[in-house]
Amino acid sequence: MKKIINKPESFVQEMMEGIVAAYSDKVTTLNGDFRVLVKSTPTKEGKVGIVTAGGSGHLPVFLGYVGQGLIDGCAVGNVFASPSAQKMADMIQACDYGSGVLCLYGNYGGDKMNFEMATEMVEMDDIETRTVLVRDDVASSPKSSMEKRRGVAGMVYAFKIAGAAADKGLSLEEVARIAQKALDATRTMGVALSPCIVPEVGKPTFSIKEDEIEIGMGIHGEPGIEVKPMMQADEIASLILEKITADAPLAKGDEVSVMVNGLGATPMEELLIVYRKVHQILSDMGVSVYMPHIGEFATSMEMAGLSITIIKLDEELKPLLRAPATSPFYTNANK
Amino acid sequence: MKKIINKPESFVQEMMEGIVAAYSDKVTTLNGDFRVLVKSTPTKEGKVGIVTAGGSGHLPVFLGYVGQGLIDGCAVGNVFASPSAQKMADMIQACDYGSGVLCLYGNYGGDKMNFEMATEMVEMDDIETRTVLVRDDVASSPKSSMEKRRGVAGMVYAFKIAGAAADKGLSLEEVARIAQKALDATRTMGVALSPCIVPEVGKPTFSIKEDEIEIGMGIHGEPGIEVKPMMQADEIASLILEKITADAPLAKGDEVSVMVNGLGATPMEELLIVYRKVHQILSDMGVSVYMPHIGEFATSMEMAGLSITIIKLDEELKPLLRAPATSPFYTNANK
Amino acid sequence: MSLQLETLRSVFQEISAVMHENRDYLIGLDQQNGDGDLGVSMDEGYRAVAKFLETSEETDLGKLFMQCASVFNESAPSSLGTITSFGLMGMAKSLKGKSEASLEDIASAMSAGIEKIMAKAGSKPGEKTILDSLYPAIQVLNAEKDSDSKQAFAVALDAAREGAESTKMMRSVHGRAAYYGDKSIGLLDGGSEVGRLIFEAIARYLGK
Amino acid sequence: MSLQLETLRSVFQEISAVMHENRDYLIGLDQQNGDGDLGVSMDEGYRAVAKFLETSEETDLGKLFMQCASVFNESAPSSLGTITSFGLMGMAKSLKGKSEASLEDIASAMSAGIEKIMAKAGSKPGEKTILDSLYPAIQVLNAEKDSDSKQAFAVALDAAREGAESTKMMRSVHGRAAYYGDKSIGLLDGGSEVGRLIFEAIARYLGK
Ligand SMILES: Nc1ncnc2c1ncn2[C@@H]1O[C@H](COP(=O)(O)OP(=O)(O)O)[C@@H](O)[C@H]1O
Ligand SMILES: Nc1ncnc2c1ncn2[C@@H]1O[C@H](COP(=O)(O)OP(=O)(O)O)[C@@H](O)[C@H]1O
Ligand SMILES: [Mg+2]
Ligand SMILES: [Mg+2]
Ligand SMILES: [Mg+2]
Ligand SMILES: [Mg+2]
Repeated sequence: MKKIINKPESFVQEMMEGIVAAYSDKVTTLNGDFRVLVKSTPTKEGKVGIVTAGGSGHLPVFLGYVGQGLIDGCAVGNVFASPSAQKMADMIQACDYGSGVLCLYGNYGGDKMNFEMATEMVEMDDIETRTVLVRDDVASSPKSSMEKRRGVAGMVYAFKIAGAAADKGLSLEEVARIAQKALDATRTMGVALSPCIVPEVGKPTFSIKEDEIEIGMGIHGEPGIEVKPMMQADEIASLILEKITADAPLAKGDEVSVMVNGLGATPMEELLIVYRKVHQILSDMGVSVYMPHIGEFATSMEMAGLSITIIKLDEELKPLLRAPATSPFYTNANK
Repeated sequence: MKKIINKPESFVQEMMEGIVAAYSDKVTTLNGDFRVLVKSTPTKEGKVGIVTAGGSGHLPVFLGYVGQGLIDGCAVGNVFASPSAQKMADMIQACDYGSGVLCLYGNYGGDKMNFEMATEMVEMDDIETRTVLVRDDVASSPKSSMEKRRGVAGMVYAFKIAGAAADKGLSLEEVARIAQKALDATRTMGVALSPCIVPEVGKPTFSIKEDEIEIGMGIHGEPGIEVKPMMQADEIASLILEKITADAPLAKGDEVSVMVNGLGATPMEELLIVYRKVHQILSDMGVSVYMPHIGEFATSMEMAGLSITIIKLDEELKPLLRAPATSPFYTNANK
Repeated sequence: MSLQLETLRSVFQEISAVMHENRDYLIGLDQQNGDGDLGVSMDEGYRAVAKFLETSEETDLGKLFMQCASVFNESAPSSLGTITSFGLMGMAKSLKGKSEASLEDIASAMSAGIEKIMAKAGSKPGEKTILDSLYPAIQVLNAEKDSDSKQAFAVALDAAREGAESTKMMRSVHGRAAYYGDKSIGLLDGGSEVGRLIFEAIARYLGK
Repeated sequence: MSLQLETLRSVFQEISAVMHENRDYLIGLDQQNGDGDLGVSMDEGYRAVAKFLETSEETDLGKLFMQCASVFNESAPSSLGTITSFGLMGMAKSLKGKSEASLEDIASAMSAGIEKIMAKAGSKPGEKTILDSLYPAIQVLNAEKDSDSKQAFAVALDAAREGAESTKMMRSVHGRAAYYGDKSIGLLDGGSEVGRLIFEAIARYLGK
């Protein structure tokens, strides 16, 4: 294992200390609890709070989206593991500015059950919550059982759009509606070329052969749809777009945003080569692209591979995507 | 070789096509020449132009810094190879807004000779140029022969600061002076854990053993100072800071900016763990950190490893670092 | 057996010991179609609860179980860790106000616990989870509520064993294992083994 | 030999053929202490020039060499590629206005070329570069300027060979090889072999 770390068991703690050391003018721990990150910038009273939670090892997801115009808090678990319900409850309490809190997170068993427990805990304090689950990964379950799908990079669009809606002063009901609407318009699929290593485990949890590519693999190494011989960039782009548009068709005149997301070890040059083909295919369909996102937005540490996300925009979602947003790990200022 | 590409020989062309497809509202090719990238946003007449050039495979370096408040143009070579003098000359011509052009680039043989030829070419057209070379890599040559040092991630600070100086309307003389001053205050050193693969070569140009780390390796795999058994994050941070501060001492009360730069495959989590220690060491010395840069700013495709850059700030450099800057690959809006 | 703070201490110590002994075994099971953390989280969760009980002075079994649920979740917020907490919370409600519980009380508290799990985790027996060993065992326990404790838990353990074994033929529909679909058939569910181990531990305690 | 457009065509065709034959050999040399692209860039650079000359109608040797310099640089802007362009530019200046060149003209043009390289690349013989084969060969050529061309270039080739061989004992101070410091001692410099191959090619042309 070749990781630039100290002790594996202090991986999350030291990462959090690094964040606080670097960005304390923007984000901070909740009352010194290194497992809950909140904004350190002021928040307008009455704004709907938006929170998320999840395991570590996916930066910028999840905590990287705590920022202005984005989400307000994130509870931080161990690598690939949910944080506890108590941390979530503390976070929800801290991110209630008087108009309730939207819990916006990926559809994973542990996170779901803990959030369920947490929302029950805060109900006692009369904090209103709504839950919207991210389930954008088309490879994780067929359309007939969409509710089982996992949440992957598409959650970034949901954070961005819901964050803008909350910033506009909309109600919890409305922010939840818009988050759900954005997610209903979002589809993602990924491919993986190499595994990643959970620091405490010290060796890859799965393996991919040198000449193979895993189609539809999850960001924790969940099995995908199929293993194929290594493909060229254009083939990968075409294959993913085919799956996505089969699931959520696009038509001439549609406008979308596209995210080409590196899983960790894949060079930016390669993401651009894939984007080139995605753009070509969409152009040929008469679909235009608004504010493409190319880079690393949701990773699995040193995993090689990428995912493509398509979100179909309309007149409500588009200005929300464009509205200013900035966190230490994300901004749309240059997009 | 597991790269997400099409034909190796079209790597650079397709990467450039991806950039143009995604970001044509911000950057564009010069008269359709895919080897010269310039801003597509308007430039104030009379602003000093700033240009660079270099081989591909280091995104966001070099072309990623073509943007507002940054540099105006970049000539693009093949992977790890200089572009031709003619491309550079075309670029210099396009980026002369009436007050001359600063050629700001890394100290590599091929780039230097081509820029020399190019500046001679444009002299014929009465374009005034100045040259400032980036030589920030302390590992590449001892202090006694500093002029031989290579340019690495520190060039990003030079682009940023010189870009802000040019934006302020300063003269070519002044912009060159400030770029040089910023570089005189900048030191970088890196470590590599794994090699990278030039697409046309198809296999790693060098190798690093599974339990070893190469200290001071260059971004093209140039040999470093020594090969050591794999170290912990804190040791790496301490070692690099020792070398840097031995070369350019820091004293209590100094203010610096720090860049912890991933070379390609190293996860953000690990960069933060290293930043944590760098911050601690500097704090212990009584040195404060302004606007840290943690992420990927100068890479070598899929190489694993990182570099640390320290730039000592003063009252002239600090506001120039803070002045707004944005390109498709860089912004200080969230820093 | 009559359950009070002290009994609870010893029982959780026993469960904790059993989970620790089976740490690697559970990791191995979870690695077949999950992420391999099962042994770690069960070991840590039960250890934390056992340690908490060592010093706790709370005698209200309801409050005590509620605290155990929190402690478990704090130290092991994995899927099965959280499910375990749900179970403890369900038991807590059922035992509220009692400082002593009979076998009948225990059996119906366990039923309440499993109901809580089913409600919160959206699962039921037959879906290749911990429920497949817990559910039949708790059914038996309720049927045997008038027997001697040792005898009742012995029969319950048999049911738990059988139930765990039966997961081999099942297809996973919950958690990470569900992504393996038909490939999960033939594999023993790690969570169902955790359920069996709980009853193994209680039996071991009663046999002492 | 009297040099004009047509001769130049044939000579560059010959050099291009020789570089192509030695492509892998040069890659191998550059891989020892560089990035391995030497064979690629020389092959491509000379091929481009040869191809350009095939159709060019320019008879002014000065303009012709200047164009060759651009063509070479466009197709091979590596270190040695650019150095080669500098050499061609130096020769261009010396041959300006001539549509025909004598051996003496060629020898002094080559001297001008090498001067240009030294000025622009900041290097001199003895530093383990292409200069170590070119410089002595061109010296000899100037000394033999009154001999028959074939004879003059044959002696020059001997000097180039000897010069290239002598780089083995030298320590690199320029380019990527310099980072290898003392480790470069003992290795043959790839660029100096390119210098020798140029003279091998001219000799082969004259021998035809
Ligand atoms: N919805 C559910 N209801 C009941 N048991 C479940 C459920 N989901 C998972 N389990 C049980 O949890 C076990 C896996 O637990 P764990 O390893 O903690 O999951 P993860 O690592 O995915 O968070 C499974 O073997 C199964 O018995
Ligand atoms: N400053 C210099 N002057 C003369 N020759 C040089 C100089 N630098 C490098 N060379 C020659 O160039 C050769 C390397 O060329 P090349 O492979 O193109 O370099 P790179 O790949 O580093 O751009 C060396 O073998 C040496 O002979
Ligand atoms: Mg887990
Ligand atoms: Mg080269
Ligand atoms: Mg598990
Ligand atoms: Mg070379």
